[in-house]
Amino acid sequence: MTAVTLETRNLTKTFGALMATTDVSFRLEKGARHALIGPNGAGKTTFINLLTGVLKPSDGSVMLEGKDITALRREGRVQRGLVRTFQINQLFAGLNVVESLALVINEREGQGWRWLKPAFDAPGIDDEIAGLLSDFGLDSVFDQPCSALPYGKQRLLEIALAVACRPKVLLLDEPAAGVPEADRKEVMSRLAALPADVSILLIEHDMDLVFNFANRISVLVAGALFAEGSVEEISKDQRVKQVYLGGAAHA
Amino acid sequence: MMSVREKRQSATAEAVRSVMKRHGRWSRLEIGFWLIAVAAWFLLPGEHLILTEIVIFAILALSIDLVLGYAGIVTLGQAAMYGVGAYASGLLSIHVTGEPLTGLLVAALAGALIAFPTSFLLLRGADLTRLMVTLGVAAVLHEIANQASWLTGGADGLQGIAIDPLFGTFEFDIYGHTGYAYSLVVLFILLLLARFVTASPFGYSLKAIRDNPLRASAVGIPVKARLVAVYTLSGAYAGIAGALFTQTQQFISLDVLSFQKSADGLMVLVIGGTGYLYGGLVGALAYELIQDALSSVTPQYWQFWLGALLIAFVITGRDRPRQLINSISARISRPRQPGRLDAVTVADKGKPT
Amino acid sequence: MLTLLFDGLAYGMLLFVLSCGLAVTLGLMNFINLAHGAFAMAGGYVTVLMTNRWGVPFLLTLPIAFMVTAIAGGLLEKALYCRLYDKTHLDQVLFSIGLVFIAVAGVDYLMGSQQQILNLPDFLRGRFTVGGIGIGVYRAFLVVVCGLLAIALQLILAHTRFGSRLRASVDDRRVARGVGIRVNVIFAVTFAIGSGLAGLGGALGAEILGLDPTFPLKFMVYFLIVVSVGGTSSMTGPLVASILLGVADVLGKYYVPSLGGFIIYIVLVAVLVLRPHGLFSRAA
Amino acid sequence: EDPVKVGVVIPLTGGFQSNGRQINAALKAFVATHGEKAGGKQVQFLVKDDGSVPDNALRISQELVTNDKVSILTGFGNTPTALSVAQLSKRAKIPQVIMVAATSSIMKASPYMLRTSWTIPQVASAIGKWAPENGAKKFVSVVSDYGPGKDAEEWFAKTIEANGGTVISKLKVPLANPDFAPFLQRAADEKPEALFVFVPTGAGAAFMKQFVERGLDKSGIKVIAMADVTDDDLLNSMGDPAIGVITGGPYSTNHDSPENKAFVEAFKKNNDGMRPNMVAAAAWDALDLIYKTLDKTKGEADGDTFVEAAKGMQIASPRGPISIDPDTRDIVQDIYMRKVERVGGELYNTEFKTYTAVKDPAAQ
Amino acid sequence: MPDLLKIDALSAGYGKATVLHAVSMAIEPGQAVALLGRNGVGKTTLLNTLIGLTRHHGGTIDLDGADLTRMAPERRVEAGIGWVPQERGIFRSLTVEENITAVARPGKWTLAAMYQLFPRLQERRGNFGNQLSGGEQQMLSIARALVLNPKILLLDEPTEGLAPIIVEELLAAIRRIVRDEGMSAIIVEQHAQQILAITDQAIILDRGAIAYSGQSQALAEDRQTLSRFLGVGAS
Ligand SMILES: Nc1ncnc2c1ncn2[C@@H]1O[C@H](COP(=O)(O)OP(=O)(O)OP(=O)(O)O)[C@@H](O)[C@H]1O
Ligand SMILES: Nc1ncnc2c1ncn2[C@@H]1O[C@H](COP(=O)(O)OP(=O)(O)OP(=O)(O)O)[C@@H](O)[C@H]1O
Ligand SMILES: [Mg+2]
Ligand SMILES: [Mg+2]
Repeated sequence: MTAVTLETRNLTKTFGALMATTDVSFRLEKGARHALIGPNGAGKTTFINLLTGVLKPSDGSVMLEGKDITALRREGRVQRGLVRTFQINQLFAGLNVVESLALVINEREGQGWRWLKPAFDAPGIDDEIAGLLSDFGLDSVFDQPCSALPYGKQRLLEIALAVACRPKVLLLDEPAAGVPEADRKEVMSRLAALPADVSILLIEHDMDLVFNFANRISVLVAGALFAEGSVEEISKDQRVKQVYLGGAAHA
Repeated sequence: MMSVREKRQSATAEAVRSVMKRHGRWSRLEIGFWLIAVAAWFLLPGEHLILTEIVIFAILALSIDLVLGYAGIVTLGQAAMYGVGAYASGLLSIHVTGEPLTGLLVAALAGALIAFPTSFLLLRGADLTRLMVTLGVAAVLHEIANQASWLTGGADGLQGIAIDPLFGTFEFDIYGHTGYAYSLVVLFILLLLARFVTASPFGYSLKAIRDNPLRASAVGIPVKARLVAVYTLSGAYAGIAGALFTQTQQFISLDVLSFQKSADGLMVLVIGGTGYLYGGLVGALAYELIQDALSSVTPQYWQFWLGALLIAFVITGRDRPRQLINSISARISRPRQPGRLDAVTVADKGKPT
Repeated sequence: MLTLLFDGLAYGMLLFVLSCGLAVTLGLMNFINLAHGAFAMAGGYVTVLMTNRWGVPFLLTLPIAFMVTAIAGGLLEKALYCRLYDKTHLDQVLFSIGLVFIAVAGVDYLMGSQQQILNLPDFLRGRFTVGGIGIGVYRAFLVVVCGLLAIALQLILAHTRFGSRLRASVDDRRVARGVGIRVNVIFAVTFAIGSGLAGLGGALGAEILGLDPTFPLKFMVYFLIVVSVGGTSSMTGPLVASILLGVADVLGKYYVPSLGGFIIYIVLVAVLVLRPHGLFSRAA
Repeated sequence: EDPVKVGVVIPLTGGFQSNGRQINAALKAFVATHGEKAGGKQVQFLVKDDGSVPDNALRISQELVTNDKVSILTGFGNTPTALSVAQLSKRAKIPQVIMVAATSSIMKASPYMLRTSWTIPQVASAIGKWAPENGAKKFVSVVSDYGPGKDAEEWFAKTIEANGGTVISKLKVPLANPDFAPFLQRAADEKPEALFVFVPTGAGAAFMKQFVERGLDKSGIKVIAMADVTDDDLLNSMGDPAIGVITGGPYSTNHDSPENKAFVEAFKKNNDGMRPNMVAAAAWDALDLIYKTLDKTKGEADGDTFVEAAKGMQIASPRGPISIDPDTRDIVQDIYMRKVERVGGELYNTEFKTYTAVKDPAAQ
Repeated sequence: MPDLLKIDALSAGYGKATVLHAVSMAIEPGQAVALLGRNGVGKTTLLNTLIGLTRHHGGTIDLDGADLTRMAPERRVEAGIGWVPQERGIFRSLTVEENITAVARPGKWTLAAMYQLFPRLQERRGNFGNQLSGGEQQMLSIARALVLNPKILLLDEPTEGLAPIIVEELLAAIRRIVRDEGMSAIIVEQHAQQILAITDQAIILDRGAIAYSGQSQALAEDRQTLSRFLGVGAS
């Protein structure tokens, strides 16, 4: 039996009259490579926002490794290993790539309150940064401010920042958006190469990536879980084809 | 044997190290600046009064820079902490002791004590909200000081402040000789501390919050707690500035708590540039000297020309002086900085062929 | 008591008419224009000069004050303000403070530093009684004019294409131009209207608030308070905020005169702590 | 030979700029009529703007003393600026001649301070004496909430109670107060016979206007005020609402004396027809005091000598005879009760009763 | 047929830096062009230059006989350009409906037609711009460009973030619009094969210059070029 790292129970979110998330009970297993797909506006991003504490649920709860984290603040969830990336890049515009990564690493190591010690002299931090830079193809732009990076590089940094948090659960909201086809595989293979005990939930509209990466898929439609199954099952599911996949299943 | 990938990675690590080393290093321009400030004590004895005022102004602006330039909180209420620091040290000298260093400490504490609860009011809301909340808090304190005239002397100012000689030896003279040396040393210490703070993990987390609070919290930074911390620290800075004012002038009026004071502090900081600690210094120096010169040429209408200068300054680009400083300091210190060259070679190496 | 409420309402309306121009430039255009009071002052001086020196009827001077300041605002926009939309709020603050300094010193030079005192026509003076409530004629006049103005502004901004184009331009100037919105024209017109409203406010307010060269500095904070308490997304916000502040101020000063100076700031801080985006705001 | 340098620290900008303007104009007129020599020495004036801010006043005064080597400081458009410089005057032994600041207590702050303006208690107590004798006993006082305002309230109440009247309610108006409506309403609701009013110049006009607009003039409530409310500078443009207002004060532009005629004429001639008010008269007298004292000391301006010589000095001022009290260094002068009237098409404060040689009651 | 859009030796960039180097191309009415290239080669910059949001360094742009080279962006829109920015650029304080009506110009493409094309938008008509999902924003951005009733559409990665079934519909719609209505289009895309299937011409940019230009169909089969400039299909 595999352990469940992340679980939601009857999670619900309403925006006025709109039910953006409807009674979702979802489980993410340890080490899972799980994809969440669904039509535009189905509530995938909202779901991630609920998991990470950006939005407060109207009802239901979120459990991380058996503990109820529904009331926990965002940063508390991150410190417990629940990390996300954003659909639209969220970078530190005034900092350069190295500084951005360094501050994330410092924070992860619990150094964030040290206020008299230089930020860059934690042992091994330089090697770790260098590793991240080359993994995500950022070594050619390492001292450029984030705001001046080309879009594709920004996208890569977006992911690198999350990976630098050493997550237990990584929530990826369309990580490949804007990354050119050629580099997508590399990004995804880098993500796939994360330690096996890291559980990953991927939101993506590129079915090539989803089918290659995930071993389990959930389909969200109109805020509610619509189907769940293996890649095989979902790609063959007629109902899923109808509402979401269209002809892409056999791509 | 190292693989190509490993080689590349170790070259990158080397470059990263050199970028990191650049941080927190004293530039020659900076050193020169301090040498000139010290030299001014010997060479310009007639200007010590205005220099003291500039230094105090600069500390006030520095305290604003900590919250604005590093944490992105705009404030129009720094006078609250400045004024409370000023009154605290003044009252201390009247009722307890006139020893100046104790006064500074008490004022720092008083400033922090005001800033801490205020900071919770600033955690939500955008620029305008923060401007107005800080302004409101300062205005309320101003009014309290006005009403409590039994304690503060009200609108007439606090009378009877007597500051002991510094270390029991150096009297605060009317020429400002002691005052300037004293304030300059305090400024130096505060700036040194601020340099450490801004180059620390804490400092970088502030910059992250300034640039993108949403992401900052998503990488585990406790945004609210950090903002409270830095606002409190800045309150202590402002309190010290207020105490220096009291001690060097031996007089306080309600103006230490006025909107004007907050606005001036913000203005000189913005003139000098935010986010590099020296902005307040540069701004205070420029602003005071220009105002002084203008008002001795035309005591009645100097504001007109000051206004025209401000407009011209903004239109031509406020970061010009900053760029100038950067380019000068780059030119001065280039031979000492091989990091940049490394970076270029690595960048070339980094390209897949 | 009712008289007091009415006084508060009138005072609030006065705050509104003075601030609604700023609600346009700051609230809608997102430009921190601290020089708003300078335009109000200009309107005030236009009215005072024309009524007192040239004997122009007061009511006629109001539209003239609006026009003159609107044109001045439009010209300044074209010459200077338009270069600052892309810059940071701090630049805008610095720039508009510069303008205030120039305005203060300039008016001082041209008109002298003394208070200007407006002579109202007889039919706007005095007071009348309705159901036992004493009402000042001029205050009643203010309430009517400002009420109409508030309704007109709200209709224009919320329900016209001009309003949505303006908001679009403020959201993203670059993209707005790229989808065919004449951002420059829209901004210039809006800015001129905002300045004109300030001028009108100054003209109407000179009677009660007085008028001297320090006007822009003296009242700057009040304008900002109204706009920030009201929220920046509509005209109803500043209207309600003005009335709230006006009534709170008047009642507070009547019943607890010793708290006189605090009230407006306490309302400010309380509102902003509870509702950081003001009383009325769209989803943040 | 070295000239005698006089630093003139005045508010040319900021909240009190109208005072600075009057002083500056008086200085111009004075130098034009009296020349630049006194006690056989050249007198040189250095005019500085303190922006109505005490910190500035102090710093500027320090620089005037340490860098420009002035021997006399004068000016000071309000109490806080005067007080801020008192320490300096004391420590550096520099005569500080006050032209405006009117709070009674400031004279204690430095032994080198001299005053040619007036004190609030001087005026307020005269009003307090006059009012009950003339049928107004039940008062509400409305004063601005700052030092001088509190002084006025206190001394008015003190004297009127000693003379059989009462102050049934004491209202303080914030200095930055755009609308008097609530205070006026409150005052009216207390149903007094008269209001005692002290607000700074400028605010006075707004106050009177709103008083009339509220119909209080017709309700039989009188206004008896400190001279600031019907400041000569503004009186003309205040128009009808001001007519009939009774004030107490040290000087009126139409004071009937040859000295005053000469003063007003010189003032207007040198300042494009501007009308002098009591600040101008006080500034003029301060300059006169400085000149006369220098004449007496033969140009010696050292603090102790100068102040000693100034004590007891008697001057035929435009406002009438004045002298410097040798004990308090404060001014002794006539205080007038006046009434606003239209004279030859212009509004003036016409004097109708004189209290002669009034000392500052607070100092006794 | 005369060219609808003609670009000659166009150079442009940001500030002093030149990103595009002497790009020339021509598009006929009713033609769709795929614009391909790796990250950062200047695809977006080319579109931004056509709409007038970069600094012009040299060359000319001509649309249907009108010289756009020095025109302000808003005038270019009047001259017939519809633009879908890469970052979508939805006006956040306008509702979905206002986003469309604020810019609409008279023509065949109306609000109603947009609601028909993207029913989702109709469901969310009252939401403000910042209350939309990523895909909804993308739809809105495309709708906003169509209601300008332009002669040529500039689409910067229009399928990004859309569900596969919507992508299919959208691409079919673009094809229809181009074929049947005579509207031209330049489409920047990451998915080469998908886009080559519905376009006539293809252009590959490399470091700000045109590296390849030809028939879409030919390129779709030219695995070598594709892998050389786009890095796809090589593995
Ligand atoms: N603040 C809000 N107020 C009202 N409605 C909202 C708000 N935020 C999102 N919505 C609506 O909730 C629905 C779910 O949005 P969400 O962003 O979760 O979709 P999604 O599944 O991520 O879609 P996409 O694939 O397009 O990114 C959408 O229809 C959106 O319009
Ligand atoms: N606003 C800007 N200021 C300065 N340089 C920029 C700016 N935007 C883009 N650049 C630079 O111009 C070059 C081309 O960028 P552009 O965005 O046009 O590429 P692209 O082909 O659209 O890439 P992507 O596939 O990432 O969208 C890049 O090197 C980028 O760094
Ligand atoms: Mg989404
Ligand atoms: Mg692009």
